[in-house]
Amino acid sequence: MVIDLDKCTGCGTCMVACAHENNLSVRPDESDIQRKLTWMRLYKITKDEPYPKTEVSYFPRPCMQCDHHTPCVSVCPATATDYDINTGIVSQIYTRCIGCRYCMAACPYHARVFNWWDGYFPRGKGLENYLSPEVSVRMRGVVEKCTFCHHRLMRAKSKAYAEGRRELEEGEYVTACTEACPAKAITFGDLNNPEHKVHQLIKSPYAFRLLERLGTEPKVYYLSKKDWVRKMGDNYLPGEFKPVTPPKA
Amino acid sequence: MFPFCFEWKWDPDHFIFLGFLYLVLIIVGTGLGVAFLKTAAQVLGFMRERHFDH
Amino acid sequence: MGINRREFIKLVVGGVAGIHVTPLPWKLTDDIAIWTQNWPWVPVPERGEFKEAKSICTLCEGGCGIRLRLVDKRGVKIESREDFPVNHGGICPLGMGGLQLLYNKDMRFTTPMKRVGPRGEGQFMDISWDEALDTLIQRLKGLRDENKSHLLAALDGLPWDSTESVLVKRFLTAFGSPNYVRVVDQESVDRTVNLIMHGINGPMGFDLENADYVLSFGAGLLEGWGGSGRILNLWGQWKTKKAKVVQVESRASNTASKADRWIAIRPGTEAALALGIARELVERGRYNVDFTNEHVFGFGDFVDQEGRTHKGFRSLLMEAYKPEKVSQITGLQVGDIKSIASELEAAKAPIIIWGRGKGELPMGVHETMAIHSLNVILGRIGRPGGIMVKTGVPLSDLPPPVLDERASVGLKNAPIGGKGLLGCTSLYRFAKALLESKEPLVDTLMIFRSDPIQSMPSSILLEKALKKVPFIVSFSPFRDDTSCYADLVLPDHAYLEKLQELPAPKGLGYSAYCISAPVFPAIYKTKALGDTLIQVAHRLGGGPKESFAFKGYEDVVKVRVKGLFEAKGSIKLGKEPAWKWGINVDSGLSGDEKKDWEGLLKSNIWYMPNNTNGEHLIFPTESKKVELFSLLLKRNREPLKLKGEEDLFPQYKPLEDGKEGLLLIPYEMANWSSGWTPNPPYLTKTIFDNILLKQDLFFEINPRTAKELGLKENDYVEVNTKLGQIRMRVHLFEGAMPGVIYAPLGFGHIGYDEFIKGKGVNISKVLWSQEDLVSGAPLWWGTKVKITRV
Amino acid sequence: MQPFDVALFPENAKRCSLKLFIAWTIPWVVLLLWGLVSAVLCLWKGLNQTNMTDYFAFALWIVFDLAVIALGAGAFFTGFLTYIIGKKELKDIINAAVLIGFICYSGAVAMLGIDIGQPLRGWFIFWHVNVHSMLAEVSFCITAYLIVLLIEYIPIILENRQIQRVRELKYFGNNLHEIMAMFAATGTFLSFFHQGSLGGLFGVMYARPFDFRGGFYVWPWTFFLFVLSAIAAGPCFTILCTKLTEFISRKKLVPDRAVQTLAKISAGLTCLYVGLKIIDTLVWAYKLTPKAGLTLMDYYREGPYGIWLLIAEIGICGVLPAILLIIPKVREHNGWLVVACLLNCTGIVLNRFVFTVVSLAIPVMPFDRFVSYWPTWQEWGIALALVGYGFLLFSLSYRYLPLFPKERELNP
Repeated sequence: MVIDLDKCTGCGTCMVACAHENNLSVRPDESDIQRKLTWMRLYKITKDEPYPKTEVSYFPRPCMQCDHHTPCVSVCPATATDYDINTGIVSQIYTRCIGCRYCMAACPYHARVFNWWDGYFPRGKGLENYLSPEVSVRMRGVVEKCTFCHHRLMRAKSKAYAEGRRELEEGEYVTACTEACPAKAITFGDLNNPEHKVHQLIKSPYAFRLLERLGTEPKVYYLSKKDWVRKMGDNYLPGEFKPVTPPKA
Repeated sequence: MFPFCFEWKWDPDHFIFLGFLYLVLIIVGTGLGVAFLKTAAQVLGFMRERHFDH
Repeated sequence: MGINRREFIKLVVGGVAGIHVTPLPWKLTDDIAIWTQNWPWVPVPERGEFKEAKSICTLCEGGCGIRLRLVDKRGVKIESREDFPVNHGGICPLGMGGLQLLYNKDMRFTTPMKRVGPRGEGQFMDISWDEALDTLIQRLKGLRDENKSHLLAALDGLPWDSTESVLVKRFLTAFGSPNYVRVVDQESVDRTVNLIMHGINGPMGFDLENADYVLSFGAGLLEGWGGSGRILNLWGQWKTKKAKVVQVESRASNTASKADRWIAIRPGTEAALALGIARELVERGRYNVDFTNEHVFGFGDFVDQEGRTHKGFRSLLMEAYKPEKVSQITGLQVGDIKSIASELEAAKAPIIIWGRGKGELPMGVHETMAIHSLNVILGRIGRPGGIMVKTGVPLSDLPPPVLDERASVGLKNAPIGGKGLLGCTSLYRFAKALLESKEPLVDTLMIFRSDPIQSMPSSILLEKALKKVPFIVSFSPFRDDTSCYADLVLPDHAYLEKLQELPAPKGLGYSAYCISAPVFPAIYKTKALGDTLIQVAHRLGGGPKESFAFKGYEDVVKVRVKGLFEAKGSIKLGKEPAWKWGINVDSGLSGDEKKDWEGLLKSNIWYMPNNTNGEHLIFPTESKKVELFSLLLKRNREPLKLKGEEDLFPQYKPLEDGKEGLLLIPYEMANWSSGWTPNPPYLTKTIFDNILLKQDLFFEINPRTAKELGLKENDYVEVNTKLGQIRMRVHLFEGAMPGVIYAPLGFGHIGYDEFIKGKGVNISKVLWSQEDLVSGAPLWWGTKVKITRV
Repeated sequence: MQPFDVALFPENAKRCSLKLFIAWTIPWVVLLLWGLVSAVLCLWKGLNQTNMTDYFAFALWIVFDLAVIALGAGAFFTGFLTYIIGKKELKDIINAAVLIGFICYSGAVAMLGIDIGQPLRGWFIFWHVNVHSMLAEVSFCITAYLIVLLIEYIPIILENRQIQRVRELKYFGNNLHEIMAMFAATGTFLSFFHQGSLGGLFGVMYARPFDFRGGFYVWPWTFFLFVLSAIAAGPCFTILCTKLTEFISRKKLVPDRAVQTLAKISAGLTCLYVGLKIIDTLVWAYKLTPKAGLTLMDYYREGPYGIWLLIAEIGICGVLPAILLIIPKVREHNGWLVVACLLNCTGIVLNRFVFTVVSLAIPVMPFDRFVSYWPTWQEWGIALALVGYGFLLFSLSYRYLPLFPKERELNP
């Protein structure tokens, strides 16, 4: 996944699309940010300069699907989260999770959220009517996270299989947030497939990943031509950050 | 603990980890068993009670 | 035989050991674990066949096309439509979360209801449709029988020119009341300006798709201005094709930050800047000379029919808007003013747009005219990438209503609060008239799709005015704040449950009419508003019955769309997007009414692309030109209480309610609904904890200003305006202009359900405002506040 | 007059009256009841009863868990010294050490049972084990070690005067005692690994620069530091507990030789630990942290936690007790010994607190913010119940079991 931060408008459609797609529970106190359930989360960043040079920008943060020795997968004692070698997607098995929350402590991106309550669907309120049968509703006491809309991959695969194809075409499987983004800031594809757009995009000098130097090897890349935004993507010692000089035409 | 779940794949770390685990459990189990058997033997009179002091 | 202690112990130990040899404990443990995975109170979504339906979103007036993923008859997800020319694949968070509004029972009126608690508490009792209709008709009949039909008033928040709106107005006329009231929002102001300057009583359109330079005076393009789905999508396109966006705004909003350039202006002085830029262009001679000469009235000095010489717009600019002075008013550098002028000069297809936040909150008419005058002198009217003034839709008119005697008597009364230029009363004026009058002016007030208690500036005044209305009827499908004051509720279907239409999606640069058949059957015991009105009219008998000689709402719509089929236009979505100029479209019309109706419902849109045949350059004003000197205003000088001749020109008018204190400016967000539409709970997930944390709402303040006042992050403070007091918390934000505090709109609801009720406070309520003389809109950006820490 | 329950006392032991004893237990029972109510609430309604959040995934309970497990290390280490190394003098204190260990471990396991979101599925850790997880190692070792501790504690229970009358139980106790060295060895092995793994738990979180340490094979340095700090502070806690018992019962219970042996060993270990910890901190501060793009002070930029925490942990509660303990004159002085032990134990609790709470409170992403947390009464209830449980079980054991073999000898 590649997210163009300069195109991202911070509108939050990705969050709502994700919530709808994945049957996220919603509670009356959803304004309690530290316990709200959201797989995709927007972070607002502010350029640290006095008015009127201030700027804001956003980091939409899905699960980074870390590649190398995935921080959360390696620590889960009950194998409730797993790394798929074929797709590189980090899965979460809710019915196996015991709720020890070690994975949450290990994830520096806060990509994992805990079900402090059972899914909130009070009887007679009609809220359960929009639940999608493709994703199970979570019980309390388990950790959940973005799965890159794994069920959509399954959907696309079964469709391809029915049509007698083995390979998926580009764009056949995209996440709900990719599809929803009104500014088309999110591009989704196979990073390893040279024909996919994402493969090209990550070669840009403006491409970077969140907390790259920790070595988690996220599969979510960000693009921004603004130095200050790129600098926000990782921790740097004074003088360590190197601005990108635009390539000469 | 046992390779019953569907995605289970054996790897050497399992042998090391579970090997040690079973070793410990066997030692503890054997110890307990020995104490039980000895007691049984003593109670039933097959073995003479030893004086124990601490 | 007794069991001694030893045996008992043996038994227990043996038993425990024995059980563990059996599979029982293992089985039980496993069962318990399985039980935790299927707790009966965690719902299992029902399975079914996956289907897809196409429709349009009418939660706002943007007219976005949407796709619905259905499982049998349940809607499980809303997605955007790539094939729809309005939003071409864009969708906003509100549209995305619409299903939560549809299904959430506590957020809706599920059946007709009557109030049981005190007004404003929102306590209602279910009643039957028969009882509800009887109550209303009895009351209305009573009014007519006593020849007091003018004591009925209607507050209409339905989209302009929509069939429902037409029916409301028609009902009122046939009934015999002149009191047709609308909330004056920016849409109304734009229409007023369109009428004043171009002589067209219709919507203004912005051909943003074809623009390469967008100069926005406060329009919150990324905060929900225009149709959010369309604009957000355009934003991505602009970035790709490198169109430049310049944002003039005082706060580092999303739009300001993400724009190519941000002009941090003192709030409320946008008109001065626009005129300053205009002066700069005129002085340099870089305005569109041909256009101004040929199509503009009042630019240069002129002599009227009576032989008197009048100063023109040019002289006004030269005298009053010198760069130094504008710089002083706006707080900007002279260089900024000049450089924007240079950028405008260099751009191929510049467009100048305006608005505040989402573009619902009204600006002044003169202010809007001032900003729009830049478009005029640059000749950006009716050009690709410019302002479109003729984007109305050629719907057929209904036969004129039949006025019986009682109606004629009633209509002779003067409308309460006066009739505006657009033929309706401003709610702000209406409310003020009710407050000032000692006698009850209105007996029954009907409210349609409008929540002014939540969204109108100084709504605390309206709250008081509503207390003077003996009987209020709401037709809202949602338990909005204003409906909490209603005595009777006759709920409309929610969107997607009814035949929905939207003539002229907001701000669209070409003529389009969106329509969709119901996607779902009504979930609750609601009734389509159009049908309710027809039914009521029938039962009233007389003129109303004759005026509403339709079988049902759908038939009325069918009558009206005939005009579309007759006009040149298309109901077929082609490969080329509708916003491209001069494209040849296959109309897709067969000439068979039934077939075309079905075709229209299938594509969900009728549209007419712009062409270059020049038709658009004929202006039906008095001078047949674009008027910078308004003859219409001149004619209405007295009723509008306009003073000098400069009031007939675009101009900047300062507005402030005092010198002391900080300025309070509300702001809006794309991910929070601040109008009539309720907020889907999922949207709460997108709100940051420095905007809303649990029940507390935060305002933004510059750290320097905060330091002077001794305020720290998260402090609780009382904010006092002339109209009242609210309690908020402090968020330090470098992007806030020193001396100004910014608070979000759309919070502090008294209606709806547990998800939004009581979250934060309602800023609109205490915003001080002044009446705009021309439109009757509340001008609200001069609210001064005093802050005390608690 | 003899107390009512004199028949249950160890032979010839003097104990207070039953009334006084019951009065003494009241506060502990209250704490236990408070904990019980909290536990029921947490199990019934879920973890929303706590103030934990998605930021504070680990909180008060984990701090308590780690702290008591570290403090309970006296059990395995004393066992190791007694049975494997053959420090005979420690036989006089081993029972108390085992009991403290048992209290700490059983309490910790009970607390963990409440701390996980799905206690009924807790056994999935064993069933679907991920052997690469430090937490899996911890759970296996703790569970196994708890069994060992139980086996070590059972003979002490069986030494109760009334139980000794039952022949089978007496024999069984004796037999267990005979092979205790084997259990002690197993326990040492288990303990070594889980004490280490608890440290590893944090050290392996390579995406959290505050915690991450390099290491040896799969074990980060925190693994060894945790083991070392546990065996350095564990004996100190054992000493503290016996001193407290002596103070309350106003009797001398343990010969000085045993206490001094423990103190001496602890002194050496504390010095070693503090030394290594300082090296570790320096490497962490000057090598690992800059590698992640941070400076040491970045960790202490926001919130209530400042650099003072580091000074308190390593200086006041590390170096100071190490110095106090290493000087024979000081450690032979009763008061100073207690002070040193107290500081040492505080140091280890502080260390566990830092690793749990501070590391989670510090944001890693540059745009993330510091969040604060304060436990609810339910959380306090469960944590304090552990204290109540400890006092209660220790008091009962002291009253009815020959916890201190030399008691009679020292109090003729």
